Amino acid sequence: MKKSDLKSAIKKERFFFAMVPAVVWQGLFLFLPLLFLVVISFIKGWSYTGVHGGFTLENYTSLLDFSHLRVLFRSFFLALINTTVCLLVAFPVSYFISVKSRRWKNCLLFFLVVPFFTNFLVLVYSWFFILERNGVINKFLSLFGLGVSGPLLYNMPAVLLVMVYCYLPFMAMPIYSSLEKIDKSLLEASSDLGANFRQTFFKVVLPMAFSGIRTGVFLVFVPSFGEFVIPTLIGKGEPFLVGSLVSYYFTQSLSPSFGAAFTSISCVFLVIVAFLWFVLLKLIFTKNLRGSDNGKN
Amino acid sequence: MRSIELKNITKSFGGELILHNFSVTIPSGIFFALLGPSGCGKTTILRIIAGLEKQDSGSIFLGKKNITQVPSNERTVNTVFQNYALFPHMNVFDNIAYPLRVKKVDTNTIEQKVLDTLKMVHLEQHIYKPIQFLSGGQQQRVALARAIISEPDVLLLDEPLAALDLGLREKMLIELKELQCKLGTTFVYVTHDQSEALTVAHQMAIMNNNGQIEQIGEPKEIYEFPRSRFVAKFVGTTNILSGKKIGSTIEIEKEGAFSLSISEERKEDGKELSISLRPEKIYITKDKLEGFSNVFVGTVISVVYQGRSTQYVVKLGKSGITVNVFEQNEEHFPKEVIEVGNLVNLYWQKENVVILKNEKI
Amino acid sequence: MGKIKRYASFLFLPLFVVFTYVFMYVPIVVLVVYSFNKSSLPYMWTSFSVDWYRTLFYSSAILDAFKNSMLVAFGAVVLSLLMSVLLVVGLVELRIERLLTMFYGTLIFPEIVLGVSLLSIFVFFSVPLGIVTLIVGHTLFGLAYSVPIIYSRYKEINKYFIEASMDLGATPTQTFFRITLPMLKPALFVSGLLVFIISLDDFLIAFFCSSVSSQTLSLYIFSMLRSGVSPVVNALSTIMLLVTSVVVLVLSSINNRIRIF
Amino acid sequence: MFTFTVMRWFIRLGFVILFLSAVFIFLQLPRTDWFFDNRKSLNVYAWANMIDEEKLLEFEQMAGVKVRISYYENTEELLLKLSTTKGSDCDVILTSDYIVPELIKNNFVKKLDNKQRTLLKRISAEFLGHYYDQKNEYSIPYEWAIYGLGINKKLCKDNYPEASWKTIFKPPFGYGVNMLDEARTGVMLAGLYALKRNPYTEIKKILPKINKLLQKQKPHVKVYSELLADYLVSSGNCHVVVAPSSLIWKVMRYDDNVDFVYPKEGGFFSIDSAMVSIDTKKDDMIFMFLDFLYQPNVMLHHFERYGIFPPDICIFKKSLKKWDRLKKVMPSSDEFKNALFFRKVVSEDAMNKIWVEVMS
Repeated sequence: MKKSDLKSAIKKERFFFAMVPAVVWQGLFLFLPLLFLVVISFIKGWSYTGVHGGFTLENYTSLLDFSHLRVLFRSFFLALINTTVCLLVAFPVSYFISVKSRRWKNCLLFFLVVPFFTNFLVLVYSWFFILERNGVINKFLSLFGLGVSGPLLYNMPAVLLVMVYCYLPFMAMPIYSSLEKIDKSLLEASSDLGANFRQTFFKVVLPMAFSGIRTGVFLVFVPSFGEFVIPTLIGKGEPFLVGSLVSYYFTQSLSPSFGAAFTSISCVFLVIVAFLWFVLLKLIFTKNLRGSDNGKN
Repeated sequence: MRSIELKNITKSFGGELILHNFSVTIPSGIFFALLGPSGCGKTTILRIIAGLEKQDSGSIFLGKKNITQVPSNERTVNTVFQNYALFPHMNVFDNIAYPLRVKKVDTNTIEQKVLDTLKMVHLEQHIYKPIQFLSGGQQQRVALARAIISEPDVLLLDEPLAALDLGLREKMLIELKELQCKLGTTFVYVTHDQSEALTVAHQMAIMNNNGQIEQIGEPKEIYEFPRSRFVAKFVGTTNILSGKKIGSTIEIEKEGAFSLSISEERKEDGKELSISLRPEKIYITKDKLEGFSNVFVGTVISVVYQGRSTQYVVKLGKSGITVNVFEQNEEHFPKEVIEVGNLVNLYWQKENVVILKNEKI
Repeated sequence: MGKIKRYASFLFLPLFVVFTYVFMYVPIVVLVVYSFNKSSLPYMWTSFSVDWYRTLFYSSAILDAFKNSMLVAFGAVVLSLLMSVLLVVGLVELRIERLLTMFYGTLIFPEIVLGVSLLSIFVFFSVPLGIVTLIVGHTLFGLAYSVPIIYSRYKEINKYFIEASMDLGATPTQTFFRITLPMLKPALFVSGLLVFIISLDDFLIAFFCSSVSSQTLSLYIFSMLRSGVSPVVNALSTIMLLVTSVVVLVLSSINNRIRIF
Repeated sequence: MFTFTVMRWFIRLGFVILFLSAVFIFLQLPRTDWFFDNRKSLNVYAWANMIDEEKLLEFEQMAGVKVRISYYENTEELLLKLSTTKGSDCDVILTSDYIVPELIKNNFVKKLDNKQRTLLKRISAEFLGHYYDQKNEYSIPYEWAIYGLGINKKLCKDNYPEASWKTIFKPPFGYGVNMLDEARTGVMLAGLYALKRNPYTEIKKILPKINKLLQKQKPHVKVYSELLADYLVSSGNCHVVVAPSSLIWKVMRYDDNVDFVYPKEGGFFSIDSAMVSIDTKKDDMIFMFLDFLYQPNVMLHHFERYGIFPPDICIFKKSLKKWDRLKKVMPSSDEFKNALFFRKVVSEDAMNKIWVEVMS
């Protein structure tokens, strides 16, 4: 009698059991490690092999110097430029695919999605053949006697170029999906060239694309802020970014408590940036609304 | 084949009371129709019987067995859903075989039974078709076959024909009725279409907007003798007239110009009463006729040709009361042509007048 | 003048798109072309050959990396699908769908942050780094992608089907396996493919959470790149591009049913 | 009602604990034997391109043992990964000199047995008895190199650089150089340049100067990379590079434009050694493997194929006949004597501070 009671009680909890694995997984491998990171950032001289000091703020205070802040702001501006360029390139492209491409649509879409899903390292790797000293660009230029002596690699512009290249699909895809939801007949009705087009563009296309742009900016900005692969491979230490520094602290210098502190600072920085971005959006958005209201009146 | 009894069912959704102390007994082996306007809770009743919805209080009996606490899958009650709910990832055969498969019936039996059932609903030639390739009517039959294959005690049909066009609907109605005769299963048929209910049901119940049964009985009884204004209006078309009862007449409105004789003599003199008079029971003509207990004079204000019959709207005198009249189009070219503006006489027998339960509306 | 301006604005957008696609594909095309180069010097075209593909298939390091990548990807796919389905069913039936937000949080952090935090906690609890820790990390990402897809599909499944199944006599378990799961199949398929691709793509988690004995393809390419350029990597990259293209083709063929992009 | 809720929470908690333990078991899977069948296989940690796969195959067929090589990117990574497994999933470690003391200190490696020590006889005296393992109780040198300057002759023909570290820190006008990309090596190099003598003891005092030196050097540095030095100098990306001799030798074989010199202040020795993991019970198998690796023909093969300098000067000298230019990378006995090591004498934090400031 009691056994069957227990059995039915267990049976009643089956939905709870069902959700346990994923929730525990998420807690154990996402929230706990993040918390752990914050904790070790307050411990003096924590290292993998287990030297434990006490609580300290030293890790933070020693990081608040000019060189660390420089890395932080450099990453921020690089990510900002990258995001802006990606947006400026991706928007017209996704607009074209979604609205104007007609029978080429599937083809164009396919070729947009392939880089999106391609291994990041393959994309980075492909640029070696373009930017190398004997690479495509230099060879091309030397045809006109304009040979450049050095490689086009190992500098900030190259890193930025490859970043734009790698993150372009991440911006284009969400914008495309949001533009796809627009009723196309509405756009077809308005001619492309007149003032009519401008109106539909600002009243229909842009507001519809807004959610896509937001997602795209998010998808591009956050990883490019923490970018590690491209500056390591294309830049070789130039520019020195947040990702490189974090990786340096954790794997090369083996002083994870500094790394943890720096990671926490970067995350806080990122949160502040995200908050400001959010406020800015809200401001622009409300202003726009008011503006269009005025137009109506 | 068992009867169903609902006792004092109460059910509310999000604070809104849908059913309050609802009780009904559905005898075994009959085709029972539950008729009511949309949103009256009739689907909820069906879902409570099926066990898909849990009532707040009250009990349900299947035959003599109390099934109040029995989960849906253990009730020998199957449902044909309004949207059929055919499993899109299965073909016709798999859909129909589903109830047997989950009961772990052996394959041979399943095959035999599915074939038999398919024959019953005339779908033998579509046995392995994917569901998406079937027409609405065929999907309806599959849903039906799936619901009857496990030989339930009660079959619930939730507006099963709503999605079909008129012709198909009529055909299906007849087939449903034949099927019920053949199987002898209790069918509970929920609809808001009174003509469907009238066509198929052995017995029908009319529900009002408050989730209560207004009247229960055989279709003819309900149609000819509606007990309330609601029933009279909901089942078929009718003319509702009200007035003060004086002896065996009712004085319509204040003018006193129109009095109508009734056959009933209840001692309710001086009371306000409503009567129902079916439009087809009225005879409309310009001529003067004898032998009718009632005659009203009025002006035709609208004539609508409806094929089978013609609908006239007649205004009585100056009072503004209008009366609907149906006249069978018996001939290609009727001798008497009635047009808008004509002065006509309306005749009917007093036995056709139904006095409605007194209610304040 | 006006005419010229009109033509210019008419042509601008298509030209811009063409330019962007050229920008996107020139490096890839060059990469693929050089994988068929006979010379081992990466920048000199000598003659056509498929030698590097042969080398690729005989290189035990690459085959090991491939094996590891596959193992990790399959592990991540299986685990994340299993857990997301269970999670979605559990949350929806318990009506605590708010909890879903905790699964959208994964992507807020830069991947490198997750990488180093996982690394520190693994090392601290002396969890041996390797295939298993990689699967753990990738499953985390897998959940972030598969949970929303499966959730929206689960909500789309008409409740009627489940009711119908119960009504027809199936137990909840039978209903789950015979109705819910098959109807989730397209969503499962799509998110499975996504998780698979994401796992193959991932570099940062692999960089931090794998051990020397569990090199993945991404790590392999990275380590090759550190010490220069090798045509074998071109061949490998070409094959990976091919795989990606096939996956994208499959995805786009069912894109109409389940919107992924 | 009360008891029911308590039971309910017990059941829930029980399930969570059950799942947690399942996760724990999952995480510990690699420790179990069936996950990695270790009996007939050797696990080796090594830098990339240290052992030729063909030779490996040869050994596998000969000995009937599967050798699984795990490559690592930098020694810190090796240390980190060893510390998670406590050395349990490897048998042989091939790694750099400066990490050896730490491996010994942390008990990741064990002393060589007598049989294994016999292999030391094949090693030339130049490579034995160095600071990291003075009696060679733990390690057998496998590969060596001395850091010097790689020079692109064609680019530098007008102004051939001085054979001094000055070339790296104050290069002639317009010259691009590379620089070592690790804090330890970079700081030590700058220390030597600043002091012009062995910096081991005094380096701690001149850290600010080193910092300034490295900062000043930065504009001249095109690339911070050691691994790419051969490519950088031969392709003309850099005029002069700091690199281990063996790395430059790799390109010198093909590219006559590349030259190599040892700076007058002295080069930096780098010796990679083979060591035996603490947990392994396959000592015989390890001996077989090492014995194979240290056979003269295998060493020669590795030298010819990958430019791995064998720790046996005889083999090296024999090749001089074949390649005339090998002389350039062959150190004189003085140069051997003068060579320093990139030892870890400065504290990790101080080094980091300098390095981060320079890099950022």
